[in-house]
Amino acid sequence: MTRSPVRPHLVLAVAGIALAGCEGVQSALYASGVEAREIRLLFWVATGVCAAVLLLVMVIGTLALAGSTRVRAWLAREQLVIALGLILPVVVLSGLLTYALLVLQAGAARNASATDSSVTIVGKRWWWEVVYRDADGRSVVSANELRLPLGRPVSLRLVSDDVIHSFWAPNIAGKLDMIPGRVNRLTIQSDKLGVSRGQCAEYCGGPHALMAFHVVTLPDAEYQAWLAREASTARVPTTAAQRRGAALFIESGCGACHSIRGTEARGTIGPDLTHVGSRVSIGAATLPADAASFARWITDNQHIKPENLMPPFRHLAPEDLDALAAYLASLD
Amino acid sequence: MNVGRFRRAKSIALIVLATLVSLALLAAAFIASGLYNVAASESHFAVTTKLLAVTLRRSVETHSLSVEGMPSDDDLVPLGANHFAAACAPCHGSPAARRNPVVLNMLPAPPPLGEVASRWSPEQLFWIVRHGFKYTGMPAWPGEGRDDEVWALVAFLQRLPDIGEAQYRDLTGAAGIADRTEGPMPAFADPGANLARSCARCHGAEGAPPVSRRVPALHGQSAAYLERALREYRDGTRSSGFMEPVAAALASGEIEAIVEDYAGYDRIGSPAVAKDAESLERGRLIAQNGVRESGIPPCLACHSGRASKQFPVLAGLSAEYMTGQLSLWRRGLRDRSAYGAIMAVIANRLSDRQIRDVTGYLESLRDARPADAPDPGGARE
Amino acid sequence: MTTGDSTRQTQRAVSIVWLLAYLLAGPLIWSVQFAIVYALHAAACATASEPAAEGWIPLAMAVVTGACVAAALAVVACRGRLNRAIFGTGQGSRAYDVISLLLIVLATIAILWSGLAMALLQPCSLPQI
Amino acid sequence: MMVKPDRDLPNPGPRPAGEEDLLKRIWETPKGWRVLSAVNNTAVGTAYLGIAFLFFLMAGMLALVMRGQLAMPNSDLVSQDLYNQIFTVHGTTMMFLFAVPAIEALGVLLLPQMLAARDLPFPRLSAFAIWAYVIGGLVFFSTIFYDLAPKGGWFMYPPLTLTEYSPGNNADFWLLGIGFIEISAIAGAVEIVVGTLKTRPPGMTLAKMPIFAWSMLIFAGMIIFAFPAVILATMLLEIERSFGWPFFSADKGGDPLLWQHLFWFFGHPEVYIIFLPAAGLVSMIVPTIARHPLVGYNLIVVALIAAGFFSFGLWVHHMFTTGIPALSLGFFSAASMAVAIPSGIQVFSWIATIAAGRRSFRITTASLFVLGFLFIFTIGGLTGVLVALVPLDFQLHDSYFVVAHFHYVLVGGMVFPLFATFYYWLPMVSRNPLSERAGRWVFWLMFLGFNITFLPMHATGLLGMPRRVWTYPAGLGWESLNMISTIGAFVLGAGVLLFVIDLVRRFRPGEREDQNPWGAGTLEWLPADVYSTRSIPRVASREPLWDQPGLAKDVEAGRYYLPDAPTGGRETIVTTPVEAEPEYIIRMPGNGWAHVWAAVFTASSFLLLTVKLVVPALICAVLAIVSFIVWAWALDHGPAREPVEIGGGIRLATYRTGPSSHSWWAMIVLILVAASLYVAFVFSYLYLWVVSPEVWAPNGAPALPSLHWPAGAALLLIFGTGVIVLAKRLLPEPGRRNLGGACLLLLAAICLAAAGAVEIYGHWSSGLRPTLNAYGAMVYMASALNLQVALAVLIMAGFVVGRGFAGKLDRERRVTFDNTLMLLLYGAGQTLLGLILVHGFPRAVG
Repeated sequence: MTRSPVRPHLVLAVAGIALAGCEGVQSALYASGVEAREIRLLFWVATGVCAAVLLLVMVIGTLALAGSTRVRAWLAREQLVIALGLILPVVVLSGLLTYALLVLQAGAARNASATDSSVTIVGKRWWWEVVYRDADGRSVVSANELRLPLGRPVSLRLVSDDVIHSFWAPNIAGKLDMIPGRVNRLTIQSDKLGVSRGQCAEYCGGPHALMAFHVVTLPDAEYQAWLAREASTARVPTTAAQRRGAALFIESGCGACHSIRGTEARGTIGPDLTHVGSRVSIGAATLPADAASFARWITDNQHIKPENLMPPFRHLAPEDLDALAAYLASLD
Repeated sequence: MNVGRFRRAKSIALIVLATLVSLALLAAAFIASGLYNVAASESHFAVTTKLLAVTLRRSVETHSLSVEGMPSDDDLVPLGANHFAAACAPCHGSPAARRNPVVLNMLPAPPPLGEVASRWSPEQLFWIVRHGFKYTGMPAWPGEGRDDEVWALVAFLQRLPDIGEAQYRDLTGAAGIADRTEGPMPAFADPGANLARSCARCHGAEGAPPVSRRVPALHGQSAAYLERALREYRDGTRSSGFMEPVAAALASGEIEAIVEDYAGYDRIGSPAVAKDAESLERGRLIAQNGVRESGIPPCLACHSGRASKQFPVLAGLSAEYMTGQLSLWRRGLRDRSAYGAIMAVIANRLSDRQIRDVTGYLESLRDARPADAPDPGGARE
Repeated sequence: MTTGDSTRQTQRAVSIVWLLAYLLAGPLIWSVQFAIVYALHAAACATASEPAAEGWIPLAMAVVTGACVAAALAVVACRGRLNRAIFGTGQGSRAYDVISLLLIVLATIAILWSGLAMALLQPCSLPQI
Repeated sequence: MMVKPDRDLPNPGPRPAGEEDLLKRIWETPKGWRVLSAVNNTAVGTAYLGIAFLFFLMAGMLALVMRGQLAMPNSDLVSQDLYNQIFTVHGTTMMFLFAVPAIEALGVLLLPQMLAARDLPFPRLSAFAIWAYVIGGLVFFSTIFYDLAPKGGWFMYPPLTLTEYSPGNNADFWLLGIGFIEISAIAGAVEIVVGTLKTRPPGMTLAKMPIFAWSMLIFAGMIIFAFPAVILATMLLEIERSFGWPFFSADKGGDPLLWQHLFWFFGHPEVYIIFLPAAGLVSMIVPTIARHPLVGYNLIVVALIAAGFFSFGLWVHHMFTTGIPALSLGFFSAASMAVAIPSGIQVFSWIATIAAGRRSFRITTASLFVLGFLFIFTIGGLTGVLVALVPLDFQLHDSYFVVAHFHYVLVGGMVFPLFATFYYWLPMVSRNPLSERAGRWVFWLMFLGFNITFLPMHATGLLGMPRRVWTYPAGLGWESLNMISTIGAFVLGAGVLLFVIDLVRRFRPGEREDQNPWGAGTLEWLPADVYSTRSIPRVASREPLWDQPGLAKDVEAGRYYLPDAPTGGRETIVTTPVEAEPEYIIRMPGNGWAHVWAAVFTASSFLLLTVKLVVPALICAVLAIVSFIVWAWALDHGPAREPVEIGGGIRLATYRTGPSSHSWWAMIVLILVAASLYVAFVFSYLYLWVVSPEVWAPNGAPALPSLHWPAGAALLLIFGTGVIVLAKRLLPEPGRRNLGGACLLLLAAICLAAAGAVEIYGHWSSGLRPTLNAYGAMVYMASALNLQVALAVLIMAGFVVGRGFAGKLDRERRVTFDNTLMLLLYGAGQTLLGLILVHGFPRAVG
């Protein structure tokens, strides 16, 4: 199987997830984006301040309980309440508030200065449609995975097709809701190569827990190459099994819901599968994107992800199922 | 004084208890002795007969109180008539045939049904046909959850008093088999010849439409689909009081023969029914484009004959039949097969109005895949 | 019930109203400021065609905030007179004065904090970080 | 501060024999199954608290099931669908069926004792609220067993909860459960506002009220302004679900965020509604255990009031990630900071009080729970500061960090004080106190279990785990943290279980032996019986039992006010709201059944509506109204008696009308609730216009009806108001019978309803339909709210006519007349405002 030049990075990254169980692949503390980094610093500063206050309360409380009579008499005054309960919080909170507002303003300014919204993400029950606009202004439809060019700000348009969802890739930036009837904009910038994970953060019913995605950061050149490939039509099946799978895809009616550009399948209800084999995962980050997972998903998706909107296809004979899975896995 | 009252109450209770115990012992002894005669040749005491009759009537009256929702259309009668001829007449007789002597030696003997409609209300008839009677030989309806089929029979039974021999032969004679009901045994127990005619009784023979709009026209459907349907009826994954007994009696070779026949016939469209143009247009959009917001894929993506041969072609099928099947899916009665599970998901996403529109449109189609059909991708804006 | 009786009752009912107004002056002023600046900002940003260019929004909010701080200061300055008006002579209580004053202090802090937000944030820009 | 013992007692002489037995008989709690008809605050309050605690236990078990499911990744101990139902029911039950009712129960139980009142002024109203709550709550909770439970989360965001995405009745059961808690919360607010302001003992000025009374007063005030928002929200949601009026559907000009604004405008104050009274309890316990008056009483009152106010400026901090402009978020961030200060003041006040004790702080189970509360709540408050920082919230919102945060605030801020309360106040209602030895175990299991459960969750959230997830994949670093949390949850559960066992073993309703076991200074520790205290004391300080030696003895000997029952029935002294000078004697209803039936039929009516059985529901609604009328019929006693002597030469009337009457105050509170509801509606109207002006008339909807229609409606209103003036004049002299006044009042009510009808007809004939778009829905909603008031006024006016018929209405005996009149005037004002809004606003902006 030939691999395009964009693959090696991804393969390593995916292998990394699979092997190490890589703690921090979905974590606000392992920041790999400008926004997440600024928030992380704010978090540590504010947490430090709060910890100091907690310590103060505990020390004073202990003294009040077990201090000497003199200390206790000194503590038992309204002035203490005013000083520690009123003046101290005002000073501390004014500082924290100012800091937070400055961070907020910096982000808002970044958002305002990002003019083009090159990526639209549509929240759906329970997956993500990701639409890129390529250099020629054409739409490139993908799903359940966001690819980012390293070090370049990208402005995301966040919308919803049904209920409220929330887009949250904690390593890159904070979350922002996707609300029917509204368009929200989030400008993000990833500054670390590799794969991280995100998840819907607003309860959206049913398998809300299983509505996740991956964020893949590529060097700019690789990103451009990838985008060009993503815009192209699907790979033509090469082996006999893949060809059988391609025929089965049409024959079984999969094309009523899914698109594979370059074939008869032009459905718009489920995710676009044109390059599904090149993604990190399927089923909105519930299974790795390999042939075995495709086979499992097709027959058993209601157990893997209860209440998801795809019907189970259990009628396929084992060899047909393998052929179909092989075809889908070959769509890179 | 209080104590005295308590003692009296206690002794009364003891006497009652002792009586009950001795009665129970007597009854046990009678049963154990084998003195009771269970012979069908021995009729009940008159009082027992009377008691049983009252019990039966009261039971039906009470239990049928919850029955409702009788559909009212004439299309039910021919369907009911043909099932009657095949399944009921062997025991109960018909306007064209008296009851068989074998049957007359049952206890109780199945009554002739000529007057049945005057004795029972439609709801009561429904309950009887649906649930049968204990200890009589009257079976319950075999198709699980298929109340819609029961109503067809009820509709016929209601008309039965007014139906003479000629009209009866007319109703059931479409395939020239009405006389078979005079045979000694129920037709469904005879896996003999005339199977094709047996199917044609309801589904219509070559060139002839089905007897009712509730019955699908099988003409020109793929053999693979028809065979699957019969096998599903046979193994109980698809339920029908009409089809399951028939399918159960079929041997594998017979199934192939029948489905080859029907697959080879020319397709038969439903007679044109005047349709509201707006509804047809809405139906066309659903069938050809699907409804993206509701997750409804275009029907014709699978059901136009170009996809798997396992999917039925819907063009020209009657709207009543399709609506009926969709409602079975929505009631959870058709998702036991692998194929049924796929459609179950979609059927549950269709609203009543969408079902009306899309079945109307599909019925009006003459070609399996209309020439002006944009492909499923047409839904993309 | 005589007329005099009825008047006396009415006065009593008023007195708790005035007492509450005196106690709650600070929070009430804060509520007014908060409601006005928030509503003003939300409505202006939602309806204005070119929101960022609307220079009057920060100005209006600043005026409202200033007015509310002034009102709070005025209440503090006139405390003695208000106290006499509400309680008559010698009926007041130190507790009410302390509560009223501290609430004004807290409210003023809250008002100033929302002023801080106005100073640091551009109106109508979307909140991304 | 010692007050010189006052030997000039109001009733210095010995009391006549048999007087105490008479009191006992009057206030007796019925025995056997008739106990259901009881209205006395001790019986009813204890039952109320017990039921609320039962809901706590049941919802806690659901929490254990959830923790079991989350112990391991990819687990399917419970199904996804059931899990979604469980977390919805857990949250809803804890917030609505446990926390608020438990606080109200404590109010009903403790307030009259702390104020040395015989009972709160509307005992049957409290009993009604409890019955409605018990029936509605149990039905709501049981839905979890039939797969019928709501699964949209306790916050029920549309569009997920609209029929399209939540078919079936599940979501409606949520609306039902909430409907009941709305009813009982409003009833409780009426009771508590009037109770704290009007039934304090002579001499207890506002500045001398126990802190718990202050906190309950603020609690009730917050309910008046916060609950109407959620009442409106649930009305809108149910109407959209049932009839398709598009309030929240974006494609017809509605907005899902409208729900969030209304819900959180209630939802955030709700947290303080729960927390402030709990803090009030702590402020009562700490001084007793430290044996020193609270340091900074005034500061604590300031803190309570300030928190009550500022908490109304925080609601958007639940919506920081919805895409609202940054500056708007800044305002709410600032207000969120402001609300932290009062908590700081309280924490340091308690610490200062602990330090002030003459001897060191006694360590009892109650004080352990207080100290545990201080630690946990401080952490919760500080993490609250973190979430209030907008950029931080972008990461923390809807993650497990928030789950940790609010459990620290709510369990720390409410459950721990509640357990302290159990240990501290149980001797008031039980012969045995709880075991101190078991109590240590209970505390340490609960304290450690709590922290083991929730402390790791801060990290779980930071590591990216979102809330409300049924399961999670392995390999993201969440496994061990979740396992620890689950273990902690079961430790916490063991603590609660041990408490329940001890409670079952030791709780025996009845009189305590030691009347004041902790040596407390407030009036609830006076010797008491079913009738509360034998006589009602005059107090001179905040801790009368410390400052007035012999007070307990004098009170018990009947040497203070009202040692007897001069009217022969249940009564207590009403005092002026500020200075607490005796004003009149309120005669209170005794045990009865009408309010029980009213609750049963109200509950049945709601339930039947939920399962769409409309006709039986209407029958039950009518029966409920009949029960209300039967109940209300007995209330207006009229000035049948001469003023009575309560001691010290004070003679008080037994009947009042106008602004000093307790029923006048209750009506004012109800009108405030109605007004808040209408303000929430006006906000919603303007909000939807801001969101989608394009659907507003005249561009997006049929043109407004001509001005004749609103003018006609306004004329009807003015005519009705004029009629009222006449009606007041026509009331007969006592002893005469004249139906003129009552009939004119009815006529005015009909005018009010007719004005609403005219308004609706005008819109209908212009072609506007409520299902057309959000504008149409809002226009009809305005009228629906007006007609709702009109319907209430019509029923009340009919009631007044009935009173007139029965000869129970005259110039003096006129409380029912006055109340109807007040509501009528309010209804006319609201309708007029509605006309101006609906007809004026689109013309002004279009």
